[in-house]
Amino acid sequence: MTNTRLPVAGTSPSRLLEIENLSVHFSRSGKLMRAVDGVSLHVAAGETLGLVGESGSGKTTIGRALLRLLPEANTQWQGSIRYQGTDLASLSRAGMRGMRGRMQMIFQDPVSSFNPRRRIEDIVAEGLVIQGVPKAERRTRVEAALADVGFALADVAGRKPHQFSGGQCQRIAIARALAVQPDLIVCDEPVASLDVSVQAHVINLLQDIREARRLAMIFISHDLAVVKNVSDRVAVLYMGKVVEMGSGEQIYDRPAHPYTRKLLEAVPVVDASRKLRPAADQQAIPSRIRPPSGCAFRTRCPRAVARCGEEEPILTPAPRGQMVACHFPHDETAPFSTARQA
Amino acid sequence: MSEDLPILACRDMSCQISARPKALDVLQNIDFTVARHTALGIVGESGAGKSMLVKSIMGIAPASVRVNGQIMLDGQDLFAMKPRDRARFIGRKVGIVFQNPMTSLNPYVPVGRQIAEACRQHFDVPRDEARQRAIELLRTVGIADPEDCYDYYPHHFSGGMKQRIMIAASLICHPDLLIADEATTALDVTVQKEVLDLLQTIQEQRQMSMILVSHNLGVVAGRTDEILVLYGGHVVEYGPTSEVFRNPRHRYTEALLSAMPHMDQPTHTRLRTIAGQPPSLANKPAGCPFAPRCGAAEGPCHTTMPDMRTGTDSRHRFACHFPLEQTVGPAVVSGATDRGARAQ
Amino acid sequence: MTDAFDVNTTATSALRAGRTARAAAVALAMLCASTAATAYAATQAEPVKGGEITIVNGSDIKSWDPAVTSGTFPGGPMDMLDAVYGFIVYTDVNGKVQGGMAESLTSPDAKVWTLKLRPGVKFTDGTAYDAEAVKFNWDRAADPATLAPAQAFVASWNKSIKIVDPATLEITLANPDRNFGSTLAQLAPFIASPAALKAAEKKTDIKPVGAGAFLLDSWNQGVSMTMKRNPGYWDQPRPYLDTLKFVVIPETNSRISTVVQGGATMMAGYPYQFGSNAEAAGVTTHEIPLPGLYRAYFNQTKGTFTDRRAREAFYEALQRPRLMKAYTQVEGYIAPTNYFTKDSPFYDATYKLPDYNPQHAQELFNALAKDGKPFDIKIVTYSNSDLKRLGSYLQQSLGAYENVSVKLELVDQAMLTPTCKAQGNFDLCVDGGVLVSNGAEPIISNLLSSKGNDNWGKYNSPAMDKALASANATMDPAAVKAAYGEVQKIVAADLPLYIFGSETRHLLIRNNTGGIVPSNGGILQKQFLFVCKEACTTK
Amino acid sequence: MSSPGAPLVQGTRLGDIARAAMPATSMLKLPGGTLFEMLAAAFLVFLVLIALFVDFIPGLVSPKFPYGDFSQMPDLTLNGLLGTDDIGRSILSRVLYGARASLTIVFVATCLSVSVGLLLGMLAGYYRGMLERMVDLYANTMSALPSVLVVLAFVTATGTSVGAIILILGILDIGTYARVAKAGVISQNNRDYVLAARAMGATDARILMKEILPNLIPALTAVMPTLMAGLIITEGSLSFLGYGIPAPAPSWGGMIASSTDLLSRFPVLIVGPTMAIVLTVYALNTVGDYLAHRLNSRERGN
Amino acid sequence: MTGLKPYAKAVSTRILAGIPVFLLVTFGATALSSLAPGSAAQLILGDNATAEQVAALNSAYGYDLPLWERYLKWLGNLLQGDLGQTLFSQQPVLDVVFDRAAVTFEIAFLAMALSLVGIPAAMYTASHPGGIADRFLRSLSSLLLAVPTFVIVVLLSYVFAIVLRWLPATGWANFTDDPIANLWYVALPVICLSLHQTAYLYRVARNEMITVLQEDFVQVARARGLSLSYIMLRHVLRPSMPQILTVMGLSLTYMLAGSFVVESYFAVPGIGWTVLTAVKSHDIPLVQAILSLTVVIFVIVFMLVDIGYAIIDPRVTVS
Repeated sequence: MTNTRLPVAGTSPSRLLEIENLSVHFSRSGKLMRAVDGVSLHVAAGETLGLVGESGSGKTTIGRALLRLLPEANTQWQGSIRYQGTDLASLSRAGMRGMRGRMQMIFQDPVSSFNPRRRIEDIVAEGLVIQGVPKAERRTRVEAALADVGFALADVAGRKPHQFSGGQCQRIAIARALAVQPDLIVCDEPVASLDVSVQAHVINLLQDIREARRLAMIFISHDLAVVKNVSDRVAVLYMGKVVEMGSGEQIYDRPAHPYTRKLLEAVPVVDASRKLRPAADQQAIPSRIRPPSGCAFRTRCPRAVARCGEEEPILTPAPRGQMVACHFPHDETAPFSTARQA
Repeated sequence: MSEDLPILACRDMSCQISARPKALDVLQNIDFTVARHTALGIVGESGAGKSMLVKSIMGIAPASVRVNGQIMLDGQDLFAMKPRDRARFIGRKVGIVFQNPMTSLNPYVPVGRQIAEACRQHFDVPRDEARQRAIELLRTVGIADPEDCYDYYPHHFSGGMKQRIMIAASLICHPDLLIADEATTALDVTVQKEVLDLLQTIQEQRQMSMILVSHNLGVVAGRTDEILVLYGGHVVEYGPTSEVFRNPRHRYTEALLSAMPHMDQPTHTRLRTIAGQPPSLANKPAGCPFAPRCGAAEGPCHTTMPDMRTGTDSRHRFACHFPLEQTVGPAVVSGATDRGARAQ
Repeated sequence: MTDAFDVNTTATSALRAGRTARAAAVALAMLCASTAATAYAATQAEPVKGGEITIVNGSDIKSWDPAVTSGTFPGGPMDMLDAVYGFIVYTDVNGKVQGGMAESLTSPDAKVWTLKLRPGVKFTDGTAYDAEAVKFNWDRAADPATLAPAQAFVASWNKSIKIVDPATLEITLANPDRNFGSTLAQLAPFIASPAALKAAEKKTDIKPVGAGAFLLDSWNQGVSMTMKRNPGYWDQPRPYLDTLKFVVIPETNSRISTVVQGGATMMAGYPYQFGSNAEAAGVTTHEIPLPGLYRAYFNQTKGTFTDRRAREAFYEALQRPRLMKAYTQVEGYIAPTNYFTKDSPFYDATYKLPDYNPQHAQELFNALAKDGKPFDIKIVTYSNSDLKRLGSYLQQSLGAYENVSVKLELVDQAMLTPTCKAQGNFDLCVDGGVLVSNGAEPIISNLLSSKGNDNWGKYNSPAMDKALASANATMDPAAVKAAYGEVQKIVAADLPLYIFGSETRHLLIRNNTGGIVPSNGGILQKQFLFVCKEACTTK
Repeated sequence: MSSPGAPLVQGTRLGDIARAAMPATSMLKLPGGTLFEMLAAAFLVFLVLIALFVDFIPGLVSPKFPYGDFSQMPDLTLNGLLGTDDIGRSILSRVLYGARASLTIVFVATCLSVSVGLLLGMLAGYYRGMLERMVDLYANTMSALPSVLVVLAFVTATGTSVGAIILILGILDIGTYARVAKAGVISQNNRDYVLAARAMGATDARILMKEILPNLIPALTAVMPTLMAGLIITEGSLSFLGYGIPAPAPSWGGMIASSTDLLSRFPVLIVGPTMAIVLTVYALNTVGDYLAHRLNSRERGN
Repeated sequence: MTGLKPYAKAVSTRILAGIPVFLLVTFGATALSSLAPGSAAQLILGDNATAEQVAALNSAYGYDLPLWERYLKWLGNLLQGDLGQTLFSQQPVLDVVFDRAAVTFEIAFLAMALSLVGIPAAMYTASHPGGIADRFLRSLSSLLLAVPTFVIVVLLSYVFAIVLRWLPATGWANFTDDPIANLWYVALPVICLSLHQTAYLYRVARNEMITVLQEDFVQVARARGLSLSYIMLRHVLRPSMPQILTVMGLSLTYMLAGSFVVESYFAVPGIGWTVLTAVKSHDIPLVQAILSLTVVIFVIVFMLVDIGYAIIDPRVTVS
């Protein structure tokens, strides 16, 4: 069911994409902001990696960095991004263009990810035109891609994005990504702006496609429940760093990092059986420009001791198998899941 | 002003936007009450009319919107008042926190003054006293160094802090009712929880009533006494929160609950989907607004809007021609097959 | 011979002109040659000492160089130079040469001229306004480096100047010139302190040091100029005024309303511009009874107008009174029949310019086209609204004929002279404004002689040169009249110029202005001006 | 920071709803605009038709030849409707032909400045850096100087010909259009559809032409009427100061200028051309406001 | 937002940005002398001057030097505070420009002050959109914006100076010499200049306030029952100010140098008229000086606007 894998050092042939030590710095009016700080991730073919974290944790930046979509001005990045062994960082623009048929992206806002002035069929065919697919073939591939997301070409032809609802737009966006037949899709908050009654569609659709095409996915979301649903493995980001990474079960049932636990505890649960008891704790979220020394989470962490301020924890295997960057990882089941199982 | 008089009662309220070619019904036949010291959750997807409902109650609906029916606030009929008096009355009785903390605070005015100004206007509180009250409230909502923060501008605060300041501002006139309109939607989960906790604490401590408006069922689930489900401008289900969640009778409520991914589902669980799209203002179905998307819809669903019915619990009401069966016992939330058993 | 101000102004109503002219003529009869005591035209009041008068002009002067003069009309640059330097001699409204700074300029034979200076006149820097100073100025004007417009004129006699005594100069001309005095008054009338001239390294450094009625007090370029009375002026108690101001107001309407409202004392213009403002309380108009001609230059060196038929056709194609009406928006103009108008002593009715004859004009146009010399002309004129109107009218009227093509080129003020005079880049050039033709000379020679300074069309006729020379060479009125008869004959035959109207200038003045004594083309002798206690100028 | 946290329905600010439901300030609301805005647009269409087909108006005399006596009062005939001018031409005819002149000049100048401004603005907004600084410098310089002065200085140098006037009027607004285009590019540059195109491997040229350019058109169109109104006024001022299109070609500013001198005697001369200029500018401004408002509400609606 | 830092930054940013503009504009003014036909020399020397003589005088002025050399020379002199002399009257250019600028400043500032009535008007109509006052002022302001200044000038001076004779048609008196006369003379030019300005300011202010009125924080204020006048004053005016300030800055720079028509029609000795005549008569030193001043004014005004932003908007750290 789930293909949980222990992260292993070194390159393995099943690894489609391998990010090593990726750092991205933005400079804004003289100040340097580390959006991503030494992140190493990998995705195997057909695998879905979920990236969760709060706003500003670097999720989106990672997604864009590995497709080389970051703005060039005021941005520096380092580290290696290898796609099936090819280092994307070293590719020329033209070389990168060749790679783009194999990696695609789906954006958060279905409306703004379409040029409002273009027709749907042109939008879906865009990648094919750029990749130089002959016209005759283009049509069939567009048709196929649209069919995959539940549209007939005849229904959408000639229409503009604003004639579609958010959910439909997001399906078309999936079709656009699929049309070039990629191996990997980066989904950046693909359901965040959809109504609950619509987002289920899109999630199911992504799942179907993943299975049918053996697509690898990087699924970026702030919604832990959605990430849990779609991901084989989950990486939890905090302040530009991976603080915990492992399979869905590992992360959700026995979170080792205090931050992961905090996130999970905060998720509103559709549980009306009792009235929640409000907690009164609150901690300031530290500045991105001057992150705290040592562990970035220590200012919010109930377990923090002096060592956390002195020594930055590195990602190491936790007892339950996941990787965690904490000096004092938890090793008990999540309190809420205990409650549920009780 | 008796204690058993509900703080807010909407009777047969409706809202129309005047537009061409025909006026658009945003809300129809809204009927609910908020009892003292209780919390009401209002849930609905975008376009369901949540925002308009709040604005109509607050008297800040756009000029092109016509509000009909009756709104009783603390026993007073709002529409019987002169507009100016009404605004002042609402301002004193109701505190409101809006969705977007980034835009709800005037970036040009120090936060302290934005908190204090309402009581200065409504109760002629002297400047120093208003300041003291505001500082006290800042402390209450958990702002460190409230004396200093009084003179800070909104941009000095993070989103969560701003929302706390908005809560402080809403409390300055000691309102009887606090409305949080998607107050935590724009916040990160951890901050969302903190703010929700704060709202709940304050409501309980100050013995206020509260309306918690959200698109997220999870937000209202553990924090309200009653819940009102809006769909397409209609109240489709209304009742005690635990009852509605445990035993949804309207098919929309049930579908919504089962469409949500849950953290206790295994990875790659298929979600139940709801066909179609929520109705738009311009082309609302003639009968039940949910009929086009409802698997159980039959003839009358497409032609007539169902009346409110009452379940076994007399407080649980729903508008469905073919409601779901009442399930007995607390074990299963709904008939959703693929959601698995959910322990209570 | 034109300037910014002139450009903004034009013609007059014949009716109005006639009425004012009569009034002026009565006053002029009393005008005495050498003393100014009775020289208050249309003024009954006794001169009052003190006060201030403001003259409004359309533009400012560019330099104080006494040798660089142009435009003897009120509001022109000479107006301001005169206040400081004073005319050495001037032509009065009757065309007689009068003494100004000098006492007299006389000649028995038109060849040897004696200039008598007034004794004891001093420049304001204390140096003497004597024969040496006069000679210095004229020698300077004769130097080509000075760039005086009168260079050729002065150079033809400056070598012969003989200083008889400090107050007397004797000038011997190469050829007799009856009009030497008026030419001098027109072209080289200003004498500046040699010391000041020598002190200036560049032309623009020249400081205005003269012996005239006023001293320059301050100059705000392009805006205003204030002058104080010269306490050492030779003709005490004149000048009467304490202060004389010139202000620059480019807009004609603004100029008029400024005078009407009392913001200034006078402006020069034409009744059509004044409109009902002439009837306003506190102001009056004053005619300067010097008839002038409106004329345009035919380019006789190249193009269509080298053919006489083209010039004739041009005359015949247009109704000149209507052209004048288009120009001034006033009725009642009569087309001049020749260079001299009816009220001139030299008028000869025999020789007439061609009259309006559209059929014949069309025949001529056709004939020209047939000969391969189509009537295809470029009219060059200023871009102000009056001349634009005139040009447009010419263009549209001629455009109604067949085989005619007319281009209109409107140029900036500074560019008309270079375009027409220097480059000859035109077929018909209109510079607007009237050219005062009362005394016939030197203007007629300037216009018509082959070497004439204002002969922009480069008209070249030995017969005309000879006729003009003989008119100048004699003091005998009958001979002069005969010679001018010949001139009119040749004009009617050759059509060297397009003469389309005649006009007199007017002043719009506050009615408490006294001592209006025009000289040359109408420049007022400023030393006579005074402010009456109450209205003293007849309406 | 591009990571957008949890903004589920962040797009809906309260104000947007309010704005979308703002009452029309005019009583009668027609599709898309008020009656007044429709009238203004109709007037402009009418004006363009006049400019195109003025030659074919039956009975209208030529603007270059006299129709009646000089400076006549208006009467009820077609050509005499606005009176005759100082040399007897029909003012109506001149006003209508003047529309052709003004509109042609303004239109061609606008085409010039839009095309150059658009190109510069797009490149500057896309590549930033030096080019952006140059465009800013140019736009700053132009806004530091009064337009009439720039035009005058230029026209003194080149002389007044229709070509020169078009050129200089065109140069005036390049900076403004470039700025608008630049701002549009910058705001789109991080829009998801541009990113999507980039993710597809689209070249810069393709992104600029296919993705960005079409979306710049509304913003440019919205500023265009107002800038064109400005050009009409500048052109009028230029003619008024005597540096406009050469006579006898009819131009509104020139007509006003020549009637100014005769104002105290024939005030009626100024009415026709003044009305023409005022109405045209009014209509352009109204349409500009309307477009800007429409664009604004659509932008915010997104 | 600590202390004077944002202001210092506003000043330095604007000055730095202003330098290239300054260089470009003054270079353009220098180039004008080589582009324009005719020359000051021609005007000084008169109609009789030959090409050689004109050339000689031009070389005496240094106009025969290559453009860049002439420009560098001018810049060098400028750094020593020497702007030269006017070509014809030989007045020091600096004095002339300051004298005339003072006149223009007075007119521009008075016109600006007068135009501020647009702001309260905008406050009222923005808070009562669609009302009679709103519709009336909207039509009036549109109309005023559509009437070119030169028409306003002609019409107002015709009515008030020529027909009614209430106000002087032309002229000027310095405020220091005669304050009453100064106000008397300044009235018409100021009214002519400010009509357009008032209408513009009114429209911008109204539109901006309408936008601000739809901001969430205004909705919040309304929901809290605050009175409309309080909301307009406390919550709407200040957020509208940056936009209003920008417009005021732009129009102030425009009015300071752009009032050619007004100044020459009313014969007011300001820099607008001066630069107009200077361009026509090729008085290049004067043109250069006035254009330099224009740019300096532009920089200063926008510096003030930036400082204004920093005062008004607590968020501004001046970009």
